[in-house]
Amino acid sequence: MSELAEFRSEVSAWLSENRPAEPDFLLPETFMEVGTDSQFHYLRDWQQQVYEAGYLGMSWPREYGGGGKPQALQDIVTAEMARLNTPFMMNTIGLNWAGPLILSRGSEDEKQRYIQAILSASEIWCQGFSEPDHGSDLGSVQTRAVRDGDDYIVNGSKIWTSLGQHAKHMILLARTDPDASNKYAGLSFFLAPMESPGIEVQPIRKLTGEFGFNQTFFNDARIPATCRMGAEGEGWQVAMSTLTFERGVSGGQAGGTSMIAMKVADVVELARRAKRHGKPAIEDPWVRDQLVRFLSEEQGDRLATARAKHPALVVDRPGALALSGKLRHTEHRRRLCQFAIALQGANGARYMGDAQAIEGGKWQRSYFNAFSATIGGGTSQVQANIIGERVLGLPKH
Amino acid sequence: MSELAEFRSEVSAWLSENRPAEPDFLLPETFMEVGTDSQFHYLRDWQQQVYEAGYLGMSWPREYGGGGKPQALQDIVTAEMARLNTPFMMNTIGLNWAGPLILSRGSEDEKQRYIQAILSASEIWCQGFSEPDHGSDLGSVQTRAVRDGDDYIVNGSKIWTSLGQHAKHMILLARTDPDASNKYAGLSFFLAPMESPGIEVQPIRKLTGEFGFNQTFFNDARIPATCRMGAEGEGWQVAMSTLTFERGVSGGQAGGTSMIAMKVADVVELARRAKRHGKPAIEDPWVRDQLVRFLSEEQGDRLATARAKHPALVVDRPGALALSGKLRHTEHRRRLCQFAIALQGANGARYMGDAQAIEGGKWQRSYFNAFSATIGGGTSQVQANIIGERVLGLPKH
Amino acid sequence: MSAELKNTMSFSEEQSMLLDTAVEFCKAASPIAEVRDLVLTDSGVRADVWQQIVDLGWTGVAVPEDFGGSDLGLAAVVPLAESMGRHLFGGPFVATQLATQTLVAGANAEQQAHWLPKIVAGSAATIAFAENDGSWDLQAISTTLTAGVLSGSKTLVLDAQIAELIAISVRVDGQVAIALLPSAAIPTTQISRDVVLDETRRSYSVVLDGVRVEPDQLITGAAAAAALQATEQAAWLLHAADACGGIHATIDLVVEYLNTRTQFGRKIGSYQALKHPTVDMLMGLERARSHVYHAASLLSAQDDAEVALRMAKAESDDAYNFAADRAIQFHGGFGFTYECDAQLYLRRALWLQYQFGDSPYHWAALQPLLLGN
Amino acid sequence: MSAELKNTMSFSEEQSMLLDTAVEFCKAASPIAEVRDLVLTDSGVRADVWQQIVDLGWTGVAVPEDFGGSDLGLAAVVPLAESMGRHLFGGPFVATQLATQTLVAGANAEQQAHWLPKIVAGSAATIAFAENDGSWDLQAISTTLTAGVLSGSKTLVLDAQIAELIAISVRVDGQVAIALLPSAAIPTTQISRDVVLDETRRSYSVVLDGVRVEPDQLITGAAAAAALQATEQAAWLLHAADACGGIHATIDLVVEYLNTRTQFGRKIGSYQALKHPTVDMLMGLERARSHVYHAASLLSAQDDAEVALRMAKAESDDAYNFAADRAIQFHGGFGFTYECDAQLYLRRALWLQYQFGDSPYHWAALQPLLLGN
Repeated sequence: MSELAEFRSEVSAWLSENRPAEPDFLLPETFMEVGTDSQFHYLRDWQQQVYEAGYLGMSWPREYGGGGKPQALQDIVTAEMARLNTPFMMNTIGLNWAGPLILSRGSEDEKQRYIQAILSASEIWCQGFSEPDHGSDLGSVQTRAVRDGDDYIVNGSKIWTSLGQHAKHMILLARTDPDASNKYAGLSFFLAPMESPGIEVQPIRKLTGEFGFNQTFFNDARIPATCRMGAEGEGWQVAMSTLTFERGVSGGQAGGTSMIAMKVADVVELARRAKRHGKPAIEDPWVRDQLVRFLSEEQGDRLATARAKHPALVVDRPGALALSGKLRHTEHRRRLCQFAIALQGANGARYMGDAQAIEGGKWQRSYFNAFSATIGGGTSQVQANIIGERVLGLPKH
Repeated sequence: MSELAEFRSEVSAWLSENRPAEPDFLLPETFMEVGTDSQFHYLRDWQQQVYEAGYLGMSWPREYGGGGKPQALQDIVTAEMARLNTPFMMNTIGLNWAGPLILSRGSEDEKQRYIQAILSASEIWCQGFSEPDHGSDLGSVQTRAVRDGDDYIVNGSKIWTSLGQHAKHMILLARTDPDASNKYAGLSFFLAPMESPGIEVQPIRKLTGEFGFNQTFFNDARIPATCRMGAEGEGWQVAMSTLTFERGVSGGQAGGTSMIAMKVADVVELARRAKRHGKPAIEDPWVRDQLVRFLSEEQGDRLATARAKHPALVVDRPGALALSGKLRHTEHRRRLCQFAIALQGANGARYMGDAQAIEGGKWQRSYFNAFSATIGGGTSQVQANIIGERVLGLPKH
Repeated sequence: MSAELKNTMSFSEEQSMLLDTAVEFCKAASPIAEVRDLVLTDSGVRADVWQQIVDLGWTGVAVPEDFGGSDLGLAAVVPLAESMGRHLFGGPFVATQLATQTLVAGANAEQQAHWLPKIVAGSAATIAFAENDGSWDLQAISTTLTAGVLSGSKTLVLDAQIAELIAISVRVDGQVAIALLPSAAIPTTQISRDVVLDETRRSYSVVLDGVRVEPDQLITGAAAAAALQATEQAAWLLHAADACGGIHATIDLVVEYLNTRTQFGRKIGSYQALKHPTVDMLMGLERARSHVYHAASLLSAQDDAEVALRMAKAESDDAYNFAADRAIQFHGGFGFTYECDAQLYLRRALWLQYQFGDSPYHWAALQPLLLGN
Repeated sequence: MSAELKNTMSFSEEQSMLLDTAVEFCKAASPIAEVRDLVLTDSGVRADVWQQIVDLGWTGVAVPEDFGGSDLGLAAVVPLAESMGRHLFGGPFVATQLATQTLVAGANAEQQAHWLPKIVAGSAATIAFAENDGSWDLQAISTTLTAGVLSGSKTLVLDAQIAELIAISVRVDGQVAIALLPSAAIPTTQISRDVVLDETRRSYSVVLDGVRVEPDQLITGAAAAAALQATEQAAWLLHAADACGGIHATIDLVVEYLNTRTQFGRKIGSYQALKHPTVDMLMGLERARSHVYHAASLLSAQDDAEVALRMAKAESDDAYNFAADRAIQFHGGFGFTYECDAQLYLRRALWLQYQFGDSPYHWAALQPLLLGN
């Protein structure tokens, strides 16, 4: 057996032995959905355990708390986690956004200060880019940061600040120069301490009935100027490089799964177990027809990723696959969840907390949560505009 | 047996005995699709025969060639024609537009001159409202008519002038005063003789490969001023009253079917006869599922008409049913034809003129022709705007 | 295809007046803030509103005159259910109407004389036909009655906690029967609340083991079959009517937002990506509503209404779920919050879809009816 | 579900070069005016263009080296078929490729030696597998060979009038066989042209009664079954590739028009009612194309490709028919004319959909493969 294969089976064994027992509540599927303290502690403990076993941040430098090992090993761990469907690594903003940023652009002090606590989940991070009413156009950030001696005084508010109530730090984009030559040039980037006076996190209740995202208000909040990352006015560039980490384009993430992926195969399994008028749903002709179409759609998306690796096969409209990914995946997921409910017969009407709800009502909740992705980060309608204009060259409005 | 029932069985017997033999070419389904001389003569002969038997224009005045009988009798004839699927009455513009208009607004001379020839199909009429590039906005008519002594000199062009090459007369909307206070006030209405010099009819080939609609060009065409109907500048009002006849709102039409209606039941019958991979298409689960949805959609449309007769059931958004009719029916028809092709297995690829084409390729042709209705008279996309804005009160662009 | 489909559409003066009254009453009695307050209550209904409904005579609309009702038939309940759906009414009206149909179609004179006047006077009633496997086949009954004692359990029983009568489908010696059980006969510890998507509804699971049923509390034989069928058909109709009201309200909500919210300098309702699907919602409503009032007309005329009812249920479920799903999306970030009313309609739409057969179930059932086997 | 689906995606240097060449060549060789001119001709192909195709070596791409080909396999034909579809090529290329697959998979060495070098050198060939009932089941064969004489007829035979070889599926003593018949053996009076939607294609019905077949012209037994399967799979793949090319061209046509035509003062491409469905066309293309190149990759690797091929055929048919249908609509009044090129693509899309199984047929066939029985 090769070294890597050996490592894979070691990881697999460790995960199987150590994965935490299924809790008596429904777990969230992404860090954005962490809504209760029990969910939070369950997931934080698990991340800590994985880190302590040496399976997280394996390729990050040893001197800051990482493993100093080849990326290939971490990739094996991540793949095994996905395969075994273990709970995800919940300090997502720290692991995938802030951590890689600090490692690539931070000072020695910042690396010492932040990295190990990100991996061990002892310090949680949240994100402060989006604002109410400005959707996904980060150029329109209105939150103001005014220099005052050694501090900045911040006013404004941020939305979708998941984990905000637990977070020790926020990556914050704020406007330091409202008179800058263009709207991007007036922004600065901060690693802001959440315990600063004047910062208030207000949970927002989702249509699922749960909490899990927040609005964070800044009222004359004082943030030390030393927390700024990059020069004043460089915030946009720093934020953009953060986004390349988030999208996995430039590597550097700590590894581990960051969400429970939804697969059509899971719905096929549900269809085998769930009953529609007395028979397994999978025997229903309508269900069968829908399932093969979902499978083909999912497979098409997987294959798009494979095809994108051959430049000759994407020369025609090079942006098509990359720019349409969000629209394709998020709408697929919404429809798939909707369909999964339809497999449950009269029990489709049950919800989380019902003793007889199929799989604890997770498909109903997933359907509701799916809208966070078809709305957040640019609605599907805006995505379609973007593809039409940037990829096809159709006229803007 | 009641008198009406007796009449119904008499009509039914006459139609069954006298209906012309199925021709060896595919018949058109509306007058707009008459593309060959054989189709034209076949249909004209049939209309003439029906008229001579006393079954057309039954409620029109005797003195002008009508039957002078109650409308109820004509309605029975029309219903029997539809039931027995006899060929339609092809002089449609004369029977449904020009005739009722002349009877309601025309002079004694005009009634004597035109009505009988409309019924007997000895004089064919065509319509000259729409123009290239102006779609369905009749207010934008650009064709000019300039008074010159006892004539008007007409320049411009009209589109969708079906039967134009056979027509003796055109109902023509033209601009007599380009400086009128508003774009509607400068229009006049004519019963224009098609044989005037300077009128040229150019057939346009449709995507079906057939001819059947035309563009009509006016190059200094002279039209006697006596052909004007209504005062100069009253053209818009006259045209609008014509449209109320066309839509059957105000009654007055000569009767008889004016098209081969497409029913889902016909597609159900096709599904019984046609085979998909060796079995009657109607046994295929996908086909069955589609068919019941089409039936329910069609039934919903029929029921909408029935519901519209109860004011209490349409108070909420009174325009909803009327304004959405075109969009609903035309899109339904397009999808239905598309589906009918799918019932034919590999033979779906055959077309008119093929010896083995299912029902002579009529469903393939109907699918292509269906676009005339989803495009002409305001595209489906424009219809959706109209409903959104006028019925729902959504903002215009 | 069997026979040509009819296009019967009758709507009487009485129905018309009921519709007018219902539109006004429901709007006044159920503002959306009230709906949200009631979500937090145990019963899901305000006693004074229920009393007003009783005073309006609505609980007796489908009850024969002999028992104090106005004998207008089920078709007259449609405008009421539609208006209540439009204003997201909770409370036991629908459940009581279904139990009323069970009684009218299947109960004997004494049973009717016992229960129907109570219902007219305001007693809530409900039906317990569903079991845990989620089947919509009302013949699939595991609950048995042996030597006068029940064994089994029922679920998704609406308003079980306030209903005085629970009509329970059971098997007695293998044959279908319906037990007309006073709810007091069931120990309260055997009734537990279900958690369902629609928070305006109160649904319960009921364990029946050991509960006694007296012989005079039973409907059996052909009467039981008739009662089951009448109740099921009533459920299809009233759920479809509720959905039509809901689509109407959803469209109002969306149109209001689309006319208010501005993005990139324009009212968002001017974007075709939002405008055209909103038109689709409207056309879905109009079609569903035509089917509903047609099905009601056939029932009034005592015509075979199965095809019409199934079409009404399927079309209204599809249209409501489409409309409510799009309503969330079109409200953007606000649509994702519990505070946005769109979720109330989506939850109701899902609830209705999964009661008494969802749309794919009815489309499938229509196949043999319309196309043969 | 059976095993996890693979995501193999290989694309060799040779394939990449073929694709580059094909894109350039097809664009130059088949301008749209040329396509329309060829509609009016008998053969549907220009002799000089066919000779160029032969000179480029394309007729030998999937032929083993022993017989003068370059032995790159069927996967290498995909970029050619795609480019031809994009430019609405007529002519016998596809039919010849299918017959090539029949020969490569089923013919014996002598038969191969007889026919394959001719094909490489430019002889057209075709297959006659379809019969009048419109079935896509290649086992449903009524044509028989008895005592060396054929009885029956075939239809939808591409390019029968110029093909030198016609591979005909027959039953001999009830067993499936394939007759490799020189077309000269069939009296020309027994070949009549079909009228099909796609006017760039030449399709024929062939009456075979009385035509003699020599024993050495037959493929029988397991070889016949293998030949049928290989040919069918090749047809799925090449039709899907043709469709992908066609969707591409349709999108180009639509985008061009949407950027040109103005209504109500705006370029019509700025309206979301046109823009968003055009994006849907693009996503349909991207998905179908990924499936096509994946299926080709599996075939190259001699992996089981049935699921991938059926998905490719179904996805590409659906996407092409959607795109071409919308292309007519979005061109407005001009779209309704024969002069507008949109109809050329719609006719090709329909042709492809109904050859070798339409999308609902393949979706249905995928059910047992992916979900079990």
